[in-house]
Amino acid sequence: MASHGHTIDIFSETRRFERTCPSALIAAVIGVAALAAGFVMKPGGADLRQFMNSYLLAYLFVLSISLGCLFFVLIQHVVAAGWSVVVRRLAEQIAGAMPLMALLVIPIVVFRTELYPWLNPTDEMKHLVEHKRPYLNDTFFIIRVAAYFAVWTLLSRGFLSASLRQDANGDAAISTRLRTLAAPSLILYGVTVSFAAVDFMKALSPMWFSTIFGVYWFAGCALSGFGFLALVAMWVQGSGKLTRAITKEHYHDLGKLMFAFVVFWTYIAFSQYMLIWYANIPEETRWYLVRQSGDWWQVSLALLLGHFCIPFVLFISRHPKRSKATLFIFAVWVLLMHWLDLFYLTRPPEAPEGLLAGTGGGIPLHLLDALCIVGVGGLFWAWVASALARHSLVPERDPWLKESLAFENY
Amino acid sequence: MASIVHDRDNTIETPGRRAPLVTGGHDLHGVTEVVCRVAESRSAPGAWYLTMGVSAALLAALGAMIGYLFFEGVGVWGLNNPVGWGFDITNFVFWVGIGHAGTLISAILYLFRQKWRTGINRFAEAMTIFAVMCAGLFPGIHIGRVWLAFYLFPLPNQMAMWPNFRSPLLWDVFAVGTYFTVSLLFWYMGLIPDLATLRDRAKTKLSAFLYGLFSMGWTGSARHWHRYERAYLILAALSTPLVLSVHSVVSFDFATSVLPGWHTTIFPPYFVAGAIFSGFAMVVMLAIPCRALFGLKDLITLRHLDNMNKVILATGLMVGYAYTTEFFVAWYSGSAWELFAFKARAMGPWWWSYWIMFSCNVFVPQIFWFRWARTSIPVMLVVSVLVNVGMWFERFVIIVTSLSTDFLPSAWDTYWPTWVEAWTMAGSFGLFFFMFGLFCKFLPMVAISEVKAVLPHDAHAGGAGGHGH
Amino acid sequence: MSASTVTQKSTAGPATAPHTLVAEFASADALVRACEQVRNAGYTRWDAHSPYPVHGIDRAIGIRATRLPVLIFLCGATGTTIGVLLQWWTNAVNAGVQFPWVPTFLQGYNFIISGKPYWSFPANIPVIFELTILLSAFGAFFGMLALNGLPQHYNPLLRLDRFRRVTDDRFFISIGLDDPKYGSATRRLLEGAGAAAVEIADDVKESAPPRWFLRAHVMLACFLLIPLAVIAYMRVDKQSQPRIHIVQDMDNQERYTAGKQMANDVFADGRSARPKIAGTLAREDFTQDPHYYQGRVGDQWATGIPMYHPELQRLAGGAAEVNEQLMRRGRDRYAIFCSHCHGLDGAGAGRVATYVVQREIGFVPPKSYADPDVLVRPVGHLFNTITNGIRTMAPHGDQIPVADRWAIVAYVKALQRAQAATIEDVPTEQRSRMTQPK
Amino acid sequence: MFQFPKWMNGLKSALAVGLLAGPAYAVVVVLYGFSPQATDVGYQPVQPIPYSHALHVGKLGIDCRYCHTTVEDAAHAAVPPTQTCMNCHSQIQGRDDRQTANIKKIIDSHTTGKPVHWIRVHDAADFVYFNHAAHINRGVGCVSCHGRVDQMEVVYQQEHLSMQWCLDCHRNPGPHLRPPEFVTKMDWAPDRDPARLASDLAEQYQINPSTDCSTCHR
Repeated sequence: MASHGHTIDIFSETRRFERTCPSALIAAVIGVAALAAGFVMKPGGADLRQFMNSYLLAYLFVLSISLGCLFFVLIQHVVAAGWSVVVRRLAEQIAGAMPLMALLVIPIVVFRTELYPWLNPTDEMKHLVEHKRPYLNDTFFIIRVAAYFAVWTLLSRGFLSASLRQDANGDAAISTRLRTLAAPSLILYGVTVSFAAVDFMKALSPMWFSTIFGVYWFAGCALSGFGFLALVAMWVQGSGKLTRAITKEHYHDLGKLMFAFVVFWTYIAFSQYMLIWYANIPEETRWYLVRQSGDWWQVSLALLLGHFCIPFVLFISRHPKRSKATLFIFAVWVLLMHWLDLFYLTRPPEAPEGLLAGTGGGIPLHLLDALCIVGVGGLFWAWVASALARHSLVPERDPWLKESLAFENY
Repeated sequence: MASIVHDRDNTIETPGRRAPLVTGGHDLHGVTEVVCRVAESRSAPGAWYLTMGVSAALLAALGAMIGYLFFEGVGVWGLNNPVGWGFDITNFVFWVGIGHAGTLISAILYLFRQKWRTGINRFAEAMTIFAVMCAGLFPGIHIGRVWLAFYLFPLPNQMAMWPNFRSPLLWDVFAVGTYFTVSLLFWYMGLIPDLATLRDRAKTKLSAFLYGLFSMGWTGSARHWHRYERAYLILAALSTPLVLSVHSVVSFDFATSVLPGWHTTIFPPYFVAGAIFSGFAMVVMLAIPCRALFGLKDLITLRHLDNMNKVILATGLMVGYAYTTEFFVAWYSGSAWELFAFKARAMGPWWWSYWIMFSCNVFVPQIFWFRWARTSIPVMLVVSVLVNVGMWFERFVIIVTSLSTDFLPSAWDTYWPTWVEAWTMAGSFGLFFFMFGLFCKFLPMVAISEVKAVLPHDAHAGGAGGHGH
Repeated sequence: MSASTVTQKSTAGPATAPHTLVAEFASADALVRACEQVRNAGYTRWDAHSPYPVHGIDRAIGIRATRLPVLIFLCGATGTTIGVLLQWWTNAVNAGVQFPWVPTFLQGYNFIISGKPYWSFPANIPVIFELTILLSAFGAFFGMLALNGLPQHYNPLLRLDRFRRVTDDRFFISIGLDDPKYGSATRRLLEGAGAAAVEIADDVKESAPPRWFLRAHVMLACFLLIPLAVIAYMRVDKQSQPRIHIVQDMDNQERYTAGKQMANDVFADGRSARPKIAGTLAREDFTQDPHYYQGRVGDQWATGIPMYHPELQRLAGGAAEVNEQLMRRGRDRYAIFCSHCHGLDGAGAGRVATYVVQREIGFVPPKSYADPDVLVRPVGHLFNTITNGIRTMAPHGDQIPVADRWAIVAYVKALQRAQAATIEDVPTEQRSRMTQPK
Repeated sequence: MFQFPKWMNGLKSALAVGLLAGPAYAVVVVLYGFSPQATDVGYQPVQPIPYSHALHVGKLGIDCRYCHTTVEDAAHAAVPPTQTCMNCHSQIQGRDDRQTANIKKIIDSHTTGKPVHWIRVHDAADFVYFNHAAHINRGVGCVSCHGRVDQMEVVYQQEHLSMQWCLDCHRNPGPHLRPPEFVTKMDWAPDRDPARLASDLAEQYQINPSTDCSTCHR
């Protein structure tokens, strides 16, 4: 690899936090408080169902960030990428929050009857749910959720700890081994993420089906993971760490990845919409009909504009991707849009009658949505921040680190 | 300067040190020599003449079959209700799919800064163009009255008629047409500096004139390179969504319908993955004889083949994911027709074609988990052929099983191709290999300037194949 | 290779003049370093040449970022616009109604297929997308060529054999002799910067295309006018042969149709519309109603119009009596079938009759309806005359449907009545008009 | 070695012009050369008997429907059988040898029963369904499609009969409407504001022509 003396001696600059990170503690306290307040007080006359709806949304949002970063780690390993080493530790730590996510999924499993209609089917859906019983049944659901988190925890913690081990012993063979392992890991990742999409989201409308749905969620995961990763990198640099290691070249690449996945998400979303719209088969169309009736039409439009048109036009040029300020806006924007996307996937009511008649109420945004996102997000941040504080912020002795530091976009 | 050609294993990469992309210790001139001597030599390997002979014969057969078809009408094919698409559209989708690897290598790998693409991008792109030519042939002739093919284009005419833009078949015209045009531009643009190389080395007046004419007076000016590289990058960035759109649109031909087995939302990405899968297999299939016959083993190294085999494995897994998802969702949907359609595929009258497809596309590439298989020429030759067979059958399975057993049992019927269809298909291979043979002999098969840019010669290496954007 | 200074050997041919100073370098590194020096020395008309894009050379020369991306973006936006407008105009606008001034072959066409609305945006996206890409790609490729000034097949640099290695393994700097900074120091600068060789490339002074080249193009242009002339002629001439129909499609099918009234080889007489077979009756001939069909009641000519018949009642607008509507119908049919001989007033001086009588071609003009012989004829007789003809008058039964014949009969009776009319027959309110002097 | 001559660089602009003008030329040739205006209009076959519409219609004022009797009731306007000619020509046999010879062909046809092979001038493709009655009864004059037949010594095709030409009228029928009693009147002109008349007639006869494919291709 060409080197023009751009190599930065990262050992001359700060690359570690102090042992504690105060923001982690604050986030943990706020998170617990918000969740507890939401669950106990149920503001605005909410019931448990409303709380669970909001909780599911917040949880999936955070989970997708974590899964997106896990994808980032795996894909960088499998292709032996050089450029990304300086930000890979951050991604490893974000993905490493999987044990916390496993803990936080418990409310969803416990209160699953509040969320998933197939557990308590209406007369209309009974015969279909009966057909799907071999898959959609209580026991298998719990087994599957357990399996997902077993896989994700294993992968994220495994890759993180191997990387940390390399920090200690500098063994280049670890890189080779991780590269070999990353390929089958990606298969596991793909299968679990797809079925998790079915279980957590598609099963909210047990009569509906779409083969592309797993890919749809994956696109959102990767997008939000990259966005969050860019934000964390900025935060780390804002705290005076890695200020020279992570350059605008790396931000540029992260920006390109976000841009690519904005387009990829659009491609997947359009494919699903187009095919269902065009074929117009009642059992499929119903799902979209709900989402373009009443006020939900505005959410659809907001997604089209916000999740595609606006970022596409604003960030197609290389300049906004190379400036930290504009990339910050881009990252925050895609995270917001991903949240809206999840809201759009999970929240619309299953029964469209009122909506179609035009009498369906507005968009069911609730104070609990905010409380839950603060709660789950706070706990997540507490985990990530404290994990970042415990270890070096870069894989210090990764053999590709030199290439990453010298990396330059042409 | 060109060193002895030999297979050197450069597939193992020590972490921290990139393995060499060019073996044999070639310098700039060495690369020029290796590539140019094919075009400059007065003769060609015997196998080349053999290939050209066979493919010219097949090409003649293609001409005869098409002439016969025009004269007699589409009745000479085995199509009938309910199977209105058979070999024609199967071959169309197959060839379009083959084309995709070229764009993937030239554009997507470029965006991903995969420098190893420089060894193979040129002839992968050529393969794209010839494959798309073969592909364009089939929808063109399957309409029966070819002289009315201009109906497909929005041309002002005396009927005041315009195409129905809401039809997926029309999207095809735009997608495939754009794809062909842009691929051609991309390929030609990459050729310009290399044609200039051939021009500057030309020994005869004719070759100096022809290569000179098409290299348009290229002098390697830094100012020219600057715009050239920017244009190349943007063309790559344009080709990437384009190549995705092409096979997505082809998949729309099926998926916008309501036919069980056709209407499924995963079709667009699944078709794209399958296209890249089969296209890479075709590149491997072509690369193996080419590098051996024309002495290109130093430029198209085992590492290139290894990487391509990894892509075949990855895309094969994606295709397998799609097959499985289709089956799962067919059951999950609870729709009797969906479920029946997939049962009929696996266990109906065409069960054998389904299982050829499944084993060739999903099971066979699994051997590429092993490094010895990825670097063994015989293994990868067999796998790449099988993958192409499997992917051809994939299209056949999708088209024929779904059409032959649709909603109405009383309308079910079978399909069997006639000899005309069989020879037309063989003839399309003739067309492909004939064009490809011409390309191999008379044009630089490897992107000379791009390979030079990734040679580890000095600090200023980089550029076209190098740093991406 | 030593730094030699050789001028290009002049070969036999056109006059040349020194044009560009060319310095050769052995490596990209040397080239970049030399470029920095040349740039710092303030040269403006110069360039570097290399077999591959050299990294960092833009900075060394001071090449500013190209505007090409902007151009490509504009091309892409044009593609998007064309995609939207094309599909909107051709599929979604009923142009003929809204824009009658647009030539029809440029107007759109509305049709619904598979229940999709005329303007179906999701279905329009693929074509919009493809056109965007296509035009962007054109922008990229042709924009690159245009900005680079390509094709430029002749280049003085290519006259230097040494320079030919620029596409192989050597690196060059070229400085135009017209550079304001150019002077004797230039060569020293380049040699000092590590040039392996410095040469001057000559430029051909004058060059004009050969005569044959121009003539060939003029002739080509003339040939291209021939089709236009033929087309212009074809658009105004008349031809007795039908147009050449290479591909029949389904324009003319091999079948006999009544509409085509074509000759038919199946029958000896060649008629495809068959005449009645002798000894058979057509359906309408076989009837129990001689009054309506033959104008007979018993052995006598009928004296009344058979208004009981539904066909006649239909002509009369449902009435069972002779009324104005029936009369109007009779007048129309009379004008079509009778007036050219009998005249509009029934006096027997129609335009045909007058024409042939004047020219003495041998034609017996019809009698006037006011002729006493004719006046006394019952309506059945008149009906029979129309149907079967009388004396030299040919039968018209095949041309005129039965009910229309009765309508004509009614109108003929009215004409006869008019011949013998008095002022009393005119309605009182109209009489003043008739008595007033003109 | 081979050098391109210097003047070749000057061809760039010529090439650009050629690249733009070439397609434009092709468009002109196809659009005008392959148009029915060039290929179909002006078809004037030589009929077996030189029947003059100018004489019979123009001079003698015989109504179109005297011969083309089915035009008001059927899809096609019948070409008259020899019998119709004989209505007059049983008596009128011509003034000079040429006329007599021609009329004799009619008489021969009548006596032998062999039809006169009239050549069809206006022949729409077989995949087009055109109904004369539907047009005549709602006030589309003969002249709109056949031109001034009353002035044609030998009838020729004056209009395109192309799909575009049909659509012209189906999209905007107003200029071609007249009160149905005047359909055969060749020189009819509206006696009041044509636009008003057109809209009145369209309303009265409920003229709202379809441009659906199946209107003509059925």
